[in-house]
Amino acid sequence: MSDREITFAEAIREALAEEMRRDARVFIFGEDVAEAGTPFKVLSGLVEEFGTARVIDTPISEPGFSGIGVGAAMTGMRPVVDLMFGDFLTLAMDQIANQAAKVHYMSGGKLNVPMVFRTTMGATRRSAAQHSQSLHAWVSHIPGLKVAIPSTPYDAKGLLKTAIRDNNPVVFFEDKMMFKMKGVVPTDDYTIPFGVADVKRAGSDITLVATSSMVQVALGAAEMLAQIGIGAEVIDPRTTLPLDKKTCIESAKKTSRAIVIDEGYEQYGVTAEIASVIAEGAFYYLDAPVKRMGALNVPVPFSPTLEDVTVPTEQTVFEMARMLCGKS
Amino acid sequence: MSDREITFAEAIREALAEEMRRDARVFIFGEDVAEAGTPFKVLSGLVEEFGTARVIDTPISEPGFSGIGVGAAMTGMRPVVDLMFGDFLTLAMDQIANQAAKVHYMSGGKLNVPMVFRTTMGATRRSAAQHSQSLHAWVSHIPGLKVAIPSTPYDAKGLLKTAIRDNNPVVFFEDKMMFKMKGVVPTDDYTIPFGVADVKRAGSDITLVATSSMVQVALGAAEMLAQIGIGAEVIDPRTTLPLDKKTCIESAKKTSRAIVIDEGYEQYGVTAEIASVIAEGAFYYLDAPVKRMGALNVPVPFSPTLEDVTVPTEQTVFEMARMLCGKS
Amino acid sequence: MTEHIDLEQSLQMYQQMAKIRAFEEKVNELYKSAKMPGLAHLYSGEEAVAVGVCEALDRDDYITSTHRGHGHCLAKGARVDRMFAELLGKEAGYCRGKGGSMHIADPDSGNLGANAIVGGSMGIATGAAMSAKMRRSGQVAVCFFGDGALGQGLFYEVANMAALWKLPVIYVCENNLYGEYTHHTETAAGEFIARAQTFGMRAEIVDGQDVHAVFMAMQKLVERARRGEGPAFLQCDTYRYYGHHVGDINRAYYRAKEEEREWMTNRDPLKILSTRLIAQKLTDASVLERIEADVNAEVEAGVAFALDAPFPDAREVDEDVYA
Amino acid sequence: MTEHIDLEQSLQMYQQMAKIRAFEEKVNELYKSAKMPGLAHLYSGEEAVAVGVCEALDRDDYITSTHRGHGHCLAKGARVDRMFAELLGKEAGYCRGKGGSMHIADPDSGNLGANAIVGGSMGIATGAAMSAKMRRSGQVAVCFFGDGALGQGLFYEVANMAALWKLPVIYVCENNLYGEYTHHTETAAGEFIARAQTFGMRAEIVDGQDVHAVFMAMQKLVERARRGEGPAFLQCDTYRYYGHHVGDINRAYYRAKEEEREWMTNRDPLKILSTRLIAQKLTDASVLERIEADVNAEVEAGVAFALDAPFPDAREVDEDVYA
Ligand SMILES: Cc1ncc(C[n+]2csc(CCOP(=O)(O)OP(=O)(O)O)c2C)c(N)n1
Ligand SMILES: Cc1ncc(C[n+]2csc(CCOP(=O)(O)OP(=O)(O)O)c2C)c(N)n1
Ligand SMILES: [Mg+2]
Ligand SMILES: [Mg+2]
Repeated sequence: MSDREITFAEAIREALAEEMRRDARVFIFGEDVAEAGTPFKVLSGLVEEFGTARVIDTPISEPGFSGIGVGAAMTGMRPVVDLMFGDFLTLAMDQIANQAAKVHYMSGGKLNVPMVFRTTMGATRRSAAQHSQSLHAWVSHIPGLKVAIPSTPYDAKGLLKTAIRDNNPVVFFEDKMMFKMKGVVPTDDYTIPFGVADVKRAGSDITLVATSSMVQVALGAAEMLAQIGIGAEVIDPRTTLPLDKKTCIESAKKTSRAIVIDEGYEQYGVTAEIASVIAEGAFYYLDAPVKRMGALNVPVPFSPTLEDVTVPTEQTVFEMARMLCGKS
Repeated sequence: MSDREITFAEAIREALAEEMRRDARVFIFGEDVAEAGTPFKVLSGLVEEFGTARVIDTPISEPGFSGIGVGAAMTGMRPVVDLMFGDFLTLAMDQIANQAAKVHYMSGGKLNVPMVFRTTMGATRRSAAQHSQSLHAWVSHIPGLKVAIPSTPYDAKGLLKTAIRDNNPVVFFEDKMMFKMKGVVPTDDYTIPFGVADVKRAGSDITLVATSSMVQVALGAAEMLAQIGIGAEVIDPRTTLPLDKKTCIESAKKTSRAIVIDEGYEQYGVTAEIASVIAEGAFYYLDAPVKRMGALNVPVPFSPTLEDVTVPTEQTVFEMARMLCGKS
Repeated sequence: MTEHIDLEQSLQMYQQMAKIRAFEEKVNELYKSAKMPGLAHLYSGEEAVAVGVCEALDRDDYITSTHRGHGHCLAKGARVDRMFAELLGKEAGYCRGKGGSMHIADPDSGNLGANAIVGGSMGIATGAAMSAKMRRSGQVAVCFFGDGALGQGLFYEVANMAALWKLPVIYVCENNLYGEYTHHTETAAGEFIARAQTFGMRAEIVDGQDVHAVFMAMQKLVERARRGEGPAFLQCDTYRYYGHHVGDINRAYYRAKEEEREWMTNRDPLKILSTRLIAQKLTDASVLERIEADVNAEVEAGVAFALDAPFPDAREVDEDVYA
Repeated sequence: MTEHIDLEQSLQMYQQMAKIRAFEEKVNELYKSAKMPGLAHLYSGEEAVAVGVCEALDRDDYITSTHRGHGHCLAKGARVDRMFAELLGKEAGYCRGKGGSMHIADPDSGNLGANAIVGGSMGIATGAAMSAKMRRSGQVAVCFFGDGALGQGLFYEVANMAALWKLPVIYVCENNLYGEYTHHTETAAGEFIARAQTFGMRAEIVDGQDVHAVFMAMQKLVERARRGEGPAFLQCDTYRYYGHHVGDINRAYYRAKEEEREWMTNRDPLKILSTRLIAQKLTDASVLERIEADVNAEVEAGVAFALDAPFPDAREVDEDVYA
């Protein structure tokens, strides 16, 4: 284990490269994944090492190449499908939710679909309504899928390796704004089990359950809260499906207060599931209602002055937590 | 107002026919909607009255005709798009969630998309995993859409008329198992506002918030609960977006106990939103955690012995309510 | 037509077609006597397509099937008894009762499963071909679908990639003239084969009622695919004798009784083959009758097995969600 | 080529193209000086397509546009100042700052909006044509999209319906050889126009750098459509001078500098038109220079207006979600 720091994008790239070296069945395909290395340059260098037979540029055909991925996965390969923007999940939902997710069950357990749909999420890039959504709630709703949503380079690498080795279809969300974030990542091979939340910061006064980019926001808020004597525990579920209900509930039992923070639309979003799980599981321990902070229920606007108010910030989380703890 | 009884299917058909007579801009299109009147025969007779220029059979092209609907709606028409099975929403999600839902906002309010996506939901028809889903949670997540989910012929007619007159895209869910259900429907023109829940039965011991087919299940359970001295209040939100939070919360404040029952997958489903809204809003009044009863988190199985245990029943709702009320 | 097909193979094809016919008749009975949960889409009348196609395949070649899939399953090698068990929702069924009529999968015979989303398996079949090519396994993949399925944009996306990457996939379009209750002329502009030719793909039309013709056309396309010469499209003109599904009884509003009679009388795939074999004096009626008796017995035994078989235990409901 | 186009119209087209060119140069500057939020996809080099097409339309005819949409908007009649305001996220923008570069809509000039989903507006344009037909308004709808967008299955679904129902829609494919960073030969099998011809649709290829050629081809297709003769497909061969978006600077790994130079030098739409007009002695350089000076002034004034204009108030964020 070294303590070198690499970026989130590098962590993703390393995970892919290592798994491709380990297992000849793994391949990547999607739009501009080869020479261009995706518009985010996350995959730069992979085609040089693995060639165009394993890093494959596709036409702009999200339903088509997603479906091809399903068929390849059913017949001995382990594809990693690249869906450039999470907003394009809309196009591939039939292949993801009606095919990939259901094949194993419908066949009575005979067929497997070991594949990963890598996609992105996150706003504040000034990309407007069709390039800024965080649609992980949709796929988290569908039995048969698994959904990973890492918040650090370390988690990204470990979870992606787990995803690639999993025998089920996994939807893997990377926040576009985190690609350049740095963090310590060991060089040794490691994986992170799905369904195990990580306590990113311990605290005893309030629980902040946060996902993806919102983990940093929660940590920032926790820092501010510490200044006024409130100890916030920050929990990152890391996968929304399976969800580590126990860790969320136990923390809330301990702190007796909780806020759930996520970058998807608030209504019928991930915050609803986690908040209701905590409200039910920690019912007899809670001193205040569980609060939800998702993205504003509006299509993501382009203008900076508008977009910036759609997503929870350190300041808004801090204020909500302070209010919940009865400090003013 | 007469008190004649008609079926749910007839109520839908009447609403369509009356709105088509009232407004020449309204037209219907989708697969086998004309002579066949849809496989469920819900539209029988409409093509005879309005002709094939207004009741239009399409190819099997859900994304295509949904998109055409969006364009027609933006330019002066009021299309009603027929998506035979709710499971096919997967195919049309881009047109629904990225186009129809966002056009008004993205254009700064200049363009409108007055259209209705009529589709179905509901299991226990032995139709297996790709023809049995209730995917209303997905569309309820998306700002810019409205979502109606009627539980009686009366509500179906009134809500559908409201949907057609609304200047926004509305996704309208009809439970396939309810088409033959009878109920009193006035002959006079009436509409039902969106975002207004209906108290289907008053009670003071426990609140059962139920949607679509689950309303009858909740009413059946309420009947059984009455026998053992528990008064259940049954609330039907009627639209999940907008959601009448107030009525749900006020009822739970009064009864201090609540169960939310819905036929979508439980995880990240409609029950999560409503349960967390109640748990937050009625926090200081609740005597027990808010319970959720959705469909089992499995792809819907074909075999009757399996499928029947995936959906809440009068019996399972009764037992949950009895447990919550501390009676055994 | 028959030059290259020996008698044994012809009789094998006759037997497969007769088995499918008998199977579907029994399914209809099961439906009418309310012994089968749900609905089924019968393949009767289209037997020569599935049989002619699958005869040209090896057991480890892949197929993907449709809502009207019983014929594909049987032709690729599935067993009658376990298919009936699946249709009746029994534990002994191919999918442990979880799939039913529209989802029978049998990887042992190369069947990657039927699909209830029209066109839904076009990606899967193309992906199986891509996988075969990557693994250099020499397998081909066949994607069955109906004329109506050409309405789905997915076809054009995957056909383009199959052509670009020369994948060993053959798209078999079962043109039975209707999608549900609508004639294809009302829903499809232009010629079907042009839809594949646009990608530079080899495309042919064949009489889907003549099993020899289907088989021979298919054989060539399979060989091409195995040689790495890329995908193909085979339009098989055919007809379904029954309604869209077993419950579609009154069909007069969308198709004429005379049309049905014409196909059943003059274009029946079993009759066409038997007439030819007898006319060429390659066999006689008694041989064919014996085959029919055999498959009838197999079907009777299969349905009896399935009717007797136990339902899955309710506790199995959450098994098989994840591998 | 110019027989039917009078000088006034030619100069009008020159002016429109020059305006687009100047606009896009300014957008690039705004990006490089970090004054514009987000990115933009420049239309420079493709001006003759938007201008030739839109000159053949009436103001109340519809267009739908793409991520590379500034040229379409301007050609259809949008104002420079309000477009800049939108690109800068200002309240005075066409969408009150909510849409930005990829979503400019201006219903007053028939522009139903740009789309950030590749191919996403193909349904919308087809639906607008269906609406025009139902309302008997005589309007036509034009759907702009790139060569890469033909990868989307949606095209084949709506093209089929447009052909079946003879809708007055014209699909204008801007073939600039690349989708993002990949040449079309790596992603598209067969000929582009075959993709429309398969539905029996009228399809033509035109030199997208010659505004006269585009205009004349388009005029005929628009007339046909207005007469009820149905949809058409017009492939315009063209080239984008800049990268996929303003941030795509190092392009050598996917396209050669020589290729870029060749198009800019020998196939520039402004040069082609000016050379022709001058050679035919219809006008002289000074006239064209005056036009350029005018549009430059308009662009300067527009950008100054936009830079000065206020941002929307944060409280407007939840306005316009519902009508
Ligand atoms: C995506 C989708 N749309 C609609 C349906 C409903 N549906 C089932 S079968 C069918 C007709 C299919 O026609 P075709 O492809 O010609 O096959 P055939 O039934 O004639 O064999 C339709 C519309 C479906 N199952 N999936
Ligand atoms: C559905 C979808 N997939 C991918 C993208 C990302 N993307 C934006 S532009 C583009 C290339 C489009 O190429 P083309 O249609 O030829 O238009 P051009 O940029 O060349 O004008 C891609 C892949 C997108 N916006 N939408
Ligand atoms: Mg058919
Ligand atoms: Mg291009």
